Amino acid sequence: MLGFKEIKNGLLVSLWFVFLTFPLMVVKVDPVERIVSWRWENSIYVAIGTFVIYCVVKIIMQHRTGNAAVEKEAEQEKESIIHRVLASPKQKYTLIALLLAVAIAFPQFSSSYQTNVMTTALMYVVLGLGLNIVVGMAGLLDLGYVAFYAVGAYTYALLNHHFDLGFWAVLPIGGGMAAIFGILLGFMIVTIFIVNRLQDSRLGRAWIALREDEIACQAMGIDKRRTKLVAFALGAFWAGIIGVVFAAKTTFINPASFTFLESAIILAIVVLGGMGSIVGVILGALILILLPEYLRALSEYRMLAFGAILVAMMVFRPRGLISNIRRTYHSDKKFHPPIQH
Amino acid sequence: MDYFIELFCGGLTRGAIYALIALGYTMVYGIIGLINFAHGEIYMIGAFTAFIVATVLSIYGFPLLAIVILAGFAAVIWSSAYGYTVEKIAYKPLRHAPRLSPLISAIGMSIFLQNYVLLAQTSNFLPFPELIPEFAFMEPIAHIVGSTDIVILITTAVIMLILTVVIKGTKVGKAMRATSQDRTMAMLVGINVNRIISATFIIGSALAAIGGLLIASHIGQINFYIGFLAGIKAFTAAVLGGIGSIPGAVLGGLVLGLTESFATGYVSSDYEDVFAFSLLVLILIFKPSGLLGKAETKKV
Amino acid sequence: MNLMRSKKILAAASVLMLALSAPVAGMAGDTIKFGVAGAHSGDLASYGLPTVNAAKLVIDQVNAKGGINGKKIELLVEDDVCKPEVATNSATKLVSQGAEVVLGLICSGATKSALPIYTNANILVMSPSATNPELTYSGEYPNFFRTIAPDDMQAKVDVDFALNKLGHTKIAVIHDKGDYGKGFAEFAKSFVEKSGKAEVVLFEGVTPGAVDYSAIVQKIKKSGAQAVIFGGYHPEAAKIVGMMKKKRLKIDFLSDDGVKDDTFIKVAGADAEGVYASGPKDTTGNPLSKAAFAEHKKVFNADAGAFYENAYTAALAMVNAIEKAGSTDLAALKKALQTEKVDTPLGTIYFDDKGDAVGIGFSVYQVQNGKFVELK
Amino acid sequence: MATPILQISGLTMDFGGIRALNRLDLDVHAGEIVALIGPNGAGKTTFFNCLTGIYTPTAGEILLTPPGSARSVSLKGLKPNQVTEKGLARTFQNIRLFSQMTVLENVMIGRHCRTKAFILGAVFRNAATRREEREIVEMSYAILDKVGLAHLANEFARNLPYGAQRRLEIARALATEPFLLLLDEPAAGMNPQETQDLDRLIKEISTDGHSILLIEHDMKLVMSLSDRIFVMDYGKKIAQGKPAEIRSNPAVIKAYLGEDVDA
Repeated sequence: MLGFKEIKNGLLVSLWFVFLTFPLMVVKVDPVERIVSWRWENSIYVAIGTFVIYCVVKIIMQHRTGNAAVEKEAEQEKESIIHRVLASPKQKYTLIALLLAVAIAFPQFSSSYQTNVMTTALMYVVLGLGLNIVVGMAGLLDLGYVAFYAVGAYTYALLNHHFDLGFWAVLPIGGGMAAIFGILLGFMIVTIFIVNRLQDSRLGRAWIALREDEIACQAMGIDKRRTKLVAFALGAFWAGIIGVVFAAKTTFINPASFTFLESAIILAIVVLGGMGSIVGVILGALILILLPEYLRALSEYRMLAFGAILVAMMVFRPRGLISNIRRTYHSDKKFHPPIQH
Repeated sequence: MDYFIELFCGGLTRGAIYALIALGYTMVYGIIGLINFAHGEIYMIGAFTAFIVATVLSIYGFPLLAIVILAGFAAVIWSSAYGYTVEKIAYKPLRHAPRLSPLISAIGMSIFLQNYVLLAQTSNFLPFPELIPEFAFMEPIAHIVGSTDIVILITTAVIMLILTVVIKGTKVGKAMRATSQDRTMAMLVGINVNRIISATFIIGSALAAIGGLLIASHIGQINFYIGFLAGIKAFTAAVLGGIGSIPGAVLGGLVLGLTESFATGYVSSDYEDVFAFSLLVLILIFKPSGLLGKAETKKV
Repeated sequence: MNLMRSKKILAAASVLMLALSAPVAGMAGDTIKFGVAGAHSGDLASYGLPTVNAAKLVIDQVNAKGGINGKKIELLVEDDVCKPEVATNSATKLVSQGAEVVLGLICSGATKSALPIYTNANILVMSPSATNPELTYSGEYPNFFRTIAPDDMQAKVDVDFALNKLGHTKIAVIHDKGDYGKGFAEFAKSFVEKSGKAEVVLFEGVTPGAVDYSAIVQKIKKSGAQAVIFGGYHPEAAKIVGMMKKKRLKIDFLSDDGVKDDTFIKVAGADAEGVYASGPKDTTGNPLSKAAFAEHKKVFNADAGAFYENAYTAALAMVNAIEKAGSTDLAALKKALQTEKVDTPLGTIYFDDKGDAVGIGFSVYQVQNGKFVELK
Repeated sequence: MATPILQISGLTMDFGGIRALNRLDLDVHAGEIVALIGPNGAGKTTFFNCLTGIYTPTAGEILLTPPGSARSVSLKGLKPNQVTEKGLARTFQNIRLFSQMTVLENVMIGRHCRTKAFILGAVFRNAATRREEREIVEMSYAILDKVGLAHLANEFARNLPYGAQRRLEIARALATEPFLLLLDEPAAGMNPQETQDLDRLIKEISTDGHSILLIEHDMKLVMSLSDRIFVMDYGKKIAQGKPAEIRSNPAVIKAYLGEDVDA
């Protein structure tokens, strides 16, 4: 539990926050009517809120250091289950079949609003997986990812506008929503499949090595520039494809949909999930996209909460939700026993 | 020729503001290698605090000089306090985390602060009081360069000078330079690195607050979103000049401001940003570390 | 897994899903479901929230009188933040909840993206504020109506005023690069060019939120323009007039409905004096308008905001059409809207076959002593 | 006498105004173990960096001649990865393993420049790619077995003890199939037992047909391993010869013990 020292610190911290938030939270002026309103009650809320949050964080931290060992073990257990499913081909295909079944069933049993929200989430899963190649695997910072997404969307929109590519035009309407959802789900599975294979390939290893240590990586005979370019190109490829789907889905695009915030959200998906981890990216996308959508009940506090959650996640789990697991290989041959000293 | 001078002065003013904000980016990057995305929001909070204090004081009938001084003072104090707190909450626990984690944390902080101001105050644009009066002796050339332009340029120049003295001459400045070169080594020679990092955030935030106050009284309005575009532009300026380099940030800001001004004046304001960012790409192709940035020496 | 095979499975699955999912039909229940869509949060919330209030007031009145043909009206409110991609979400949500008519869609961009969903579901949509001409002129959306005049009408009013009343021959047209502002500016440019009386000496877009506008103001000065026509919203307009004053550029400034907002006068202060802006005709003499505003003040204890009257008018027209048509069937509603005149805060109106309201138009206002004054 | 596999002449490297390497000449013959010694800051690691393409030397020539071949290639101006492709691999003084990868994967990375599979191969995993992957795994295991780390193959590299990390660096370099191996202070931080194991390992590698050029401070190890020794100080070569000659060279003693040695 909390000792006297923590309580005292908590009070000091809340005092600091009362000071910090004073001009913005307490004073409100109407410069035209020339009226000043003093909202002193806000100070009290800030003080109490800060103190409570401080205590909760402290208690969690105490709890954490106490149970660190146990928790770590439990975590490894949990992660190895996910990993085992992905590693074993039989279970993987069962999972894929299951997902396909969900894809067909989901639009039938839920409202088209739900389908639409899930479609958006799936788009971000694929975007995240694409950026994961660049950021997660190759360790390159890419803040302009959304540009490739925009290129895809505009390419489709312009082709559609000038050449009237009719097929996709029917998709967004009515039943098409379900079809887009299904196609996206299928596409997501193909993406996972490809990214999974890339991750354990010669190329994937080169990316990860590049992320870990550029100089050592070059010393191992890996062409730095070429490897980076391939990572960028592959990532951009996925963004472009999703851009096309996006344009087909909304039927109307303008630059407002391709802002820096969009890039930041996709980047957040990759980092939040755990850099380089496929399961992590899926989880990250679902959380970051579904959270604001369902937080809509909180309407105006939605983005505030979103920002706070991003910070909290990074502070408490800087390596992301799911840490990356490397594939293990085995040889049939027998080896010398380790040197004993 | 008049037209050229007009554009030049306008560009210089704009560049000076970019430079003030860019310094915060560059100092923080120099010392902990982080792109502090929340810096634009610190600038916005500075402008907002100045707005609140100045308006309250003018309602209570204070004289203009007192308003300017107190509003400036408050903006600096609170912006610094926010900068300090943001570092303690969002970046300090992430000192040893993977490179991208503090970046996400910074983006989260930026979103949070924007919406915090939106909720605590308003989403509407607000009229910012005219803190810099029109000087009578400036009237003959007011159509070319106004009083606010002059005040902004002089203030920026003075601040740069003070900053240079602080960095070059004082103990804190030396400790900052040492920390930015090698954090572990600085720690070993007895520098309290955490305190130096805090100091960097405080100085950077104070500069942004002054920038916020100056530009807000120049254009006469603010809202919670002004930090975003200013932040992106200032960040561009910092990269242009060589991120991590203090003179680089100033040069980058001025180059960017002038480029934008001339692009609007001689080509079209539709392409203002295109020119600005093409310039950035061009400079980075020929000098990847920016105008005054030092090429990174690999330690093997 | 063989990739070819998986592709086939995928294709089959998508075909199957296409076949299985029929469009969701409007459900006939014991209430009439009345949707309201628009920006209710975010930075454009101030344009969307008054519409929600207007709908609430009109519907409460109707319900208090026992509803329409014995059916009460139920309100379904959906936020789209004025973003195209969110607007499709809100649209599908409203359609799946069984909305029978929809009041709203505040921004033209969001309207464009969401309309196909409503069109396909045969749901009447009436906007109080979407002014993009294409929405009615294109004929693609037979279910779309509006109680605001399209952008080109506004541009025409502004240009006529600048050329004929003020007698200017050199015009600079500036916009904020947005859908609304740029659209308005392009219409203004083409009307000036077509008039043969004046020329456009400068046509440019500015970046909203840019640190300052001194360069563009200097450029306007150099162009020798006698007046600026600006397409966009009030924050940029306030910055430009402020900078014009700073740079001692004394020429007329004309703008659109995005500027004809009291916030513009608040923010621009003394610089706003003399600025012209077009906006919907003044209705303060109309008793229905007075009543609508008084009601808002009484119920919400606040002044009504942007597009409140348009929304109130739209809600009245919709309710009236439902009553006269006796159903929410689109064809019947359309017929009622085009033939039945209705008294509203904006005057007595009906709709033409494209979906624009007849009887609603624009006037030019000028800021005089801190107030927008209609110039007759 | 056959052409040396590595022949360096007049190698000079300037950093701004500082001359880190001054007209250095050095050669390594096939099958040799050559040591490069000198006090701290003598420029030994800079020399390695010039050789392996991390720095581009200001002047001089570096010629590499594969054993049994008559054609020499210049390494000057090549990128690090191209140098490795030509058959020259290195380890690092401050360990630079890929810490988030397994021990085996670290070695597998070394096979990169000797294998071909690319995007399509990774996605479709055709027969050729599968065969290549199998070969990479088998060969990497064999190399790990040689350095005595096979039992730790699936551990993360960061979890290995220090001595094992040093050996893993060697294994990783061996995986690129070099005919000349550059070792930068391989024994640094090792205990006597580990150093002894290392001595044996380096001799084994040499017997396998790799030539070796090493930087080392542990004189016992240097004397035991080397066929020839080069001594550097202040960027210049001050002596060269067999271990016994170097041991008694006054210039070397002076460099190591300072100016006062004769006084």
